[in-house]
Amino acid sequence: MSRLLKKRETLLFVIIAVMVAIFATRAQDFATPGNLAAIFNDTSILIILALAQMTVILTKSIDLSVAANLAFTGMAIAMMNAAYPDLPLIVLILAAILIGAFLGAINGFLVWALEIPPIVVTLGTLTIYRGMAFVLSGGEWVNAHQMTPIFLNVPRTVILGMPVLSWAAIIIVAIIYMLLKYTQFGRSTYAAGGNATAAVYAGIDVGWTKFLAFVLSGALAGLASYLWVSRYAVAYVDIASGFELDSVAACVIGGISIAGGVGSVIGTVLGALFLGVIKNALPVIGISPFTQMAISGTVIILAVVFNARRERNRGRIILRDKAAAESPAEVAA
Amino acid sequence: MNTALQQPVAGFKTADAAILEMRGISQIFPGVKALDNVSIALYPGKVTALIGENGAGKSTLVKILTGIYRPNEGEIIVDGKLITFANAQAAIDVGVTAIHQETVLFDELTVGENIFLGHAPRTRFRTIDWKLMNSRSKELLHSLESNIDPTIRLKDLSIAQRHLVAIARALSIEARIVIMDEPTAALSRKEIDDLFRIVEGLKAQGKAILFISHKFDELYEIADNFVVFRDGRAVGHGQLKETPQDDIVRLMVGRDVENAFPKIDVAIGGPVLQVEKYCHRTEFRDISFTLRKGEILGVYGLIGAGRSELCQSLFGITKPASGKLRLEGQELAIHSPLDAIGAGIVYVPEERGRHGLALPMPIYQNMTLPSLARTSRKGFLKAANEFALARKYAERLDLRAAALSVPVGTLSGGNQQKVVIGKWLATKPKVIILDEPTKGIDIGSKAAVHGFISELAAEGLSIIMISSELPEIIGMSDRVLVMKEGLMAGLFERKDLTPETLVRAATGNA
Amino acid sequence: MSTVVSTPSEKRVIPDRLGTPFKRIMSSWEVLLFGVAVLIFIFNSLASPYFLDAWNLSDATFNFTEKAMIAFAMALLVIAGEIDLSVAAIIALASTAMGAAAQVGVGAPGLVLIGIGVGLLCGMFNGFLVSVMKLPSIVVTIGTMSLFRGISYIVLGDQAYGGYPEDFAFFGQGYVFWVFSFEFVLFIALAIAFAILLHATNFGRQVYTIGNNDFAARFSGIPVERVKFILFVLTGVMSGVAAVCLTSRLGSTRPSIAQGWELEVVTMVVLGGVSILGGSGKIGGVVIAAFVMGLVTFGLGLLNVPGIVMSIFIGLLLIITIAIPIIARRIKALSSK
Amino acid sequence: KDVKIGLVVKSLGNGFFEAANKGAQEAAKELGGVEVIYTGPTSTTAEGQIEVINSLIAQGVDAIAISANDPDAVIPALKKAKQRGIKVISWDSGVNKDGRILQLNPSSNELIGKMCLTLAKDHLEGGKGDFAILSATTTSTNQNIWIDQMKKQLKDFPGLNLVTTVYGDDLSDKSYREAEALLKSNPNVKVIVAPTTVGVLAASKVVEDKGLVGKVYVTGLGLPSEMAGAIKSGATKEFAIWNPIDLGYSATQIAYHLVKGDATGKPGTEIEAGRMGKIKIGDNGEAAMADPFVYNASNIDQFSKVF
Ligand SMILES: Nc1ncnc2c1ncn2[C@@H]1O[C@H](COP(=O)(O)OP(=O)(O)OP(=O)(O)O)[C@@H](O)[C@H]1O
Ligand SMILES: Nc1ncnc2c1ncn2[C@@H]1O[C@H](COP(=O)(O)OP(=O)(O)OP(=O)(O)O)[C@@H](O)[C@H]1O
Ligand SMILES: [Mg+2]
Ligand SMILES: [Mg+2]
Repeated sequence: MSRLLKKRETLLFVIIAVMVAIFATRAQDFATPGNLAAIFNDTSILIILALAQMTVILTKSIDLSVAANLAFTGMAIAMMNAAYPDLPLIVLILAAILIGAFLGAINGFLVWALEIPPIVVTLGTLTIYRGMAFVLSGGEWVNAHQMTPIFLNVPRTVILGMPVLSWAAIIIVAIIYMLLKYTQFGRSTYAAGGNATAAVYAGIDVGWTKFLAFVLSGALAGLASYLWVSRYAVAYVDIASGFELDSVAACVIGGISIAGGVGSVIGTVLGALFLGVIKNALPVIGISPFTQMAISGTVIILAVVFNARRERNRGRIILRDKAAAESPAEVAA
Repeated sequence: MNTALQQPVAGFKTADAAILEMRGISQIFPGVKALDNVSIALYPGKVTALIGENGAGKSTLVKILTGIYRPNEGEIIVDGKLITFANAQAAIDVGVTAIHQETVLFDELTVGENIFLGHAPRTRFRTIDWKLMNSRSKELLHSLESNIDPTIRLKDLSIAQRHLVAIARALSIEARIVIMDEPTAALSRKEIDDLFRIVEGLKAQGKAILFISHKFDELYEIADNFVVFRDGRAVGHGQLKETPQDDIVRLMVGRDVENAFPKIDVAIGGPVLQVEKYCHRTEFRDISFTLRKGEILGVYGLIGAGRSELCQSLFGITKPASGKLRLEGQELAIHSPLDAIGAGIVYVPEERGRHGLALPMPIYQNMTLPSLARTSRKGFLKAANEFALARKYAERLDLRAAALSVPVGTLSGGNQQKVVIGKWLATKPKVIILDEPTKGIDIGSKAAVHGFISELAAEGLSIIMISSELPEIIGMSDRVLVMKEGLMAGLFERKDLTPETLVRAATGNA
Repeated sequence: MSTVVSTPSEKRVIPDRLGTPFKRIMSSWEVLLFGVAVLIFIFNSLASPYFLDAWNLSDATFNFTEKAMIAFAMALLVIAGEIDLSVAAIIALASTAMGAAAQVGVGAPGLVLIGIGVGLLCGMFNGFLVSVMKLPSIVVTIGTMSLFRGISYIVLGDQAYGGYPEDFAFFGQGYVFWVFSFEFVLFIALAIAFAILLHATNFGRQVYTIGNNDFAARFSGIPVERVKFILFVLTGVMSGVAAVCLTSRLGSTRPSIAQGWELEVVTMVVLGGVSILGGSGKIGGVVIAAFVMGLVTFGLGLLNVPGIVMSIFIGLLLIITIAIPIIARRIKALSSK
Repeated sequence: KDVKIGLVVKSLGNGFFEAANKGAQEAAKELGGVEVIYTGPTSTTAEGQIEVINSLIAQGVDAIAISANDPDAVIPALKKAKQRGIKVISWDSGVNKDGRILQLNPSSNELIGKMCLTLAKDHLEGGKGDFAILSATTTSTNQNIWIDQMKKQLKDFPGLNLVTTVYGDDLSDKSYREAEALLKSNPNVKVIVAPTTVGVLAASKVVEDKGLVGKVYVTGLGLPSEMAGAIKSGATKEFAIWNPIDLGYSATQIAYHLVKGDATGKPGTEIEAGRMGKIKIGDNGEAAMADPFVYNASNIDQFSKVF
């Protein structure tokens, strides 16, 4: 129990709960289940992108191209939908995932095979992918009336009281949780990012793990692109601009270490929800739109400060009694 | 002697065929030939001791056997079949497992995962079975007489506990060949006994074991065969019990040990550095000693005993919680390395690559780093002065390098160490702290470093020398401070220095 | 004793350097990049008849001078192993402060001081968070990026500041002599100043050492935290200087000013051969990279290529120029085997 | 070609400006010997537009017709163009006086403000009730002027009550969220007026998603092609826009005649503009084209194919 309380995730959850409670005093129905579900639904895409980003960050990389990937892939499938309205939706969704994964694989390949630092690679592909979205569309928009009703309606169809969009996020959260916790690849991401040398000693191919993480990130960005385009019923070059930094921010708030190897799915989801709650709450409680940016900046800084406080290097603990005193779990064991 | 080893199996009187043979292995690093055409064989149910000085190439061989390095030449034969290890997993698949010298583990993962990462038990759905993993980890640790909880994170463990985890990890792999690279270095006698019981068990199961240690008593206790490495070459092998220790030592160092340490007797002067009741929150406690002019104070202990931490706090890297420091009678507060350097205390770190040098930068820039204030004018660099200073110490230390502007990283370990020492001598210090000054450097450089240390002492410099090597400690020191688990375990005069007393003090039991 | 310690007779002389200076220079990144720049220049002059014109080229320099000023300081920061993504936001905040001051009648010199002063304060704030609080700079500056620009939004909202004094226009629109604008001359002067700072002073040496090995630097008595703090302050100050030039050039301030510049500045630094992992890079490279990026955008602009397509070129240029030496090294290693 | 005209837009990849370009090319063909260079920055920034202006100056265009991202910031660059003998006009989103010869408003700002209020009134039962504005970025010139006009003319619409103004930054997700929050915190709001396409689209999506069709209406300014979906869903009954094709056409015509010297563009004068007839320049150097046109279910299909 005391261990549960000490966990960052629990604390973040409490903070979010307190925030919701405070907002509820300013806007009566803010804390109603319906509204909270709406906030979750609204944050779904960010959650998916943040999980994509998290997987990459765990391997000690960063993917600044997620949003550009989303823009390109979204444009591509929206155009497919407009041009061939008869294509079944599932084909489009698969196409989105595949195109996204392919773009992710390009990033991954450059990181893996050429060992170019991930930040440089994705800084480059960030502009390239968005530029390609422009080239692909010639700058034209794909508008709602050009998209098929099924393409538009699926994400907001309500199943068991929740829209498909929310379900998509929940399923992705579950899949990524299982993937990271119960598969060899998942554990390899932690190992490769946490201590690359030790990972090599344990027989883990660090470069390959990074490659896979980028492919996964791309695939999730591809899936998110469908959700995005259908939700907002429009595709244009600038969609989701700036989301790469939001996804990083969600990870950072959720306690994912930018140095790799540390972090949890729950943390990331909470980090994304934290941003989601703030973004949704500020307009509702009537905070001037002009102060929102400063507030989110402050929140990010505070989150980083807070996370760092908890993670201070504790040294090697040579003195026996200190070692014992500082790891109560072993005493209990 | 070398040619005799071209047929590796010959020397061993054993009926069994080797499980694993390595033939004509060479491994070249930039600047060093770590292994030069070595051959070695491992037999079922036998413990083979791999013996050699620091830097002889033992760990390099281990890394080749575990698929971490791919040798430049040579072949590995398992069960009569030629094998190439493409990566570490390939070696595990063939049945090779190892306790590596450095604990290469994951701070942020749990103990259980550290033990099973890469070969975790799976459920029916091929997913990782955490429950089974933790319970098997618990059993493994239990067999080592440890009750570490497998669900806590590695970063919460002490050094010795981490070594136990590393051992458990090696044992968790169903292997036929078990390699142990200095597994006992951080363990107390009781823990060593537990380990040896396990080794006996492995022997009984017919596994082949390669055991590396610098402690002869342990080797004679556990090993059947031996191979001796010197300077990257296999220089002898045979049955350990039938070979006297002196012969092995002669093989190891290629000379008689007696005069290996050119200690110059100097008149020891008055106190220079007085340390009183130095304490750190988690690393060490109540350390007191006095260092005198011209004295070499050896600091001995098991790996992880807190020696480096003590010295780093004297140098201002970490903050002590309490205690007093006096330099030449003046009380001194050191908050940063800059303070220490200013006061005349310098520290040659143990991990040259990580703490001592900026490897991609040129030799001369590394050398002048702490002395820039002297070589520059008004904050502007003066290349000519830098080269002059670097040349002075390069020549004094007999540095071998193509030019002063080549990156330090291209030098051999010994020459790198000379650059670090030169860099600190250039600051004209009063006290120099040497942390494992000959770790991992070749024998020629090693003697040069020893000679140099003696000369420095003779010039009136006060020296603190951390070393894990008994011969070095005994051969070089005027007095020896022994540490055990962060505490002071004794301070011995030169006349009382014997391997037995030091080891007894360091491990806390005989 | 069988091992020889050292025999004085075989004392050899170690030369200072290897090879001729010419060979060393020819094999550097800067020469490769310079080649690229020359190629682009030739391509541009062939592709557009308007390119080779003194005034046009002079106008083209405005495309990069302000970003390059920040890039110089950012280069030092990146060499030391840190990064500052808040530079564009600092411009917004500094510009807003200048705008507010101009409204109450502060003159041009005062405005310059305010712009640079705000940059200094922002840099100190970043520096404090990174070197005193020991936080990772990449996330810290993502946070301050929103914070600084956010403050601009709070102050300005949907308004704009105009009404800068006449003589303030000189910094962004004035010419020093013939076609050479004040900005361009300042850019050259800063390039020289930063080259000296990085390559010829103790401070520069410390920056390299920290980037190559933070631990070794600390163990050598370099005040790592202080150096990093100074670098953040320097980057803030340069952002302030850029804010002065940009504000003067635009003659007005909106909170969205210089949006997205941080990535362009980082791109310029990386393209200039500064390793994003720290420890290596030269100011000369950054200067050439500034010209390359300026020439590419201006040249493509003359061909009326849409800006977003230009950014594809810049992205490709970035990845390819980083990849080429790596691939070359691979091929060399393969063929030597 | 003897006349080169640079048509600078706020950003490329925007349907409105693509349509304007259609009109400009039409004018160029009609006039003959005219080359229209359609260009603009990647994102709606003044700095980006200045780079584009510089490259047009370098190409020696004869005229620049700009829809500005910032009414002040582009002025120094445009002044430089003027010095090099280039005729500068602004259209759509204007540049302040010193930077251009004249400004061609798509319609008069008063009219647009009035139109928005009328649309709001028409959607409200009995023409009375609460409405809110969802704008683009806080710095968009046009939108800010129109919002100002709406506020000024509110007194002419008794019973209309402007509850709040929010900003969606012309980003779909932000506009969506702002609209959602707006409806949540102001349940009395029955109409959202969004004088920008991204805004109308996002708001009508919210109305649709929340099942508020028929209870809350969205209206404002948008392109028929982009708005067709919203009309179909019933979230919007009608909206207005002027014809961007005509706007691009007129801007090109005006620029051409200024270059040819057969018009001065001085306040009070008139300029020939092909099929649009004569355009009169007002005292403040601004000209207005025509009233915004209202689109609804009856004509949307016809126009959504055009622009
Ligand atoms: N990765 C490397 N790069 C360059 N040189 C290396 C590398 N690894 C080892 N060496 C060098 O190879 C030689 C052999 O090192 P090795 O670690 O195998 O010695 P060892 O016998 O295990 O010594 P010890 O008893 O200290 O563990 C040393 O000179 C060392 O400096
Ligand atoms: N977990 C850790 N955190 C920080 N530094 C570490 C850690 N583990 C090892 N080190 C550093 O690595 C170096 C080598 O550590 P090692 O375990 O070999 O102990 P040692 O230094 O030989 O033992 P002693 O502390 O007795 O000198 C030391 O300088 C130590 O400070
Ligand atoms: Mg070893
Ligand atoms: Mg040590």
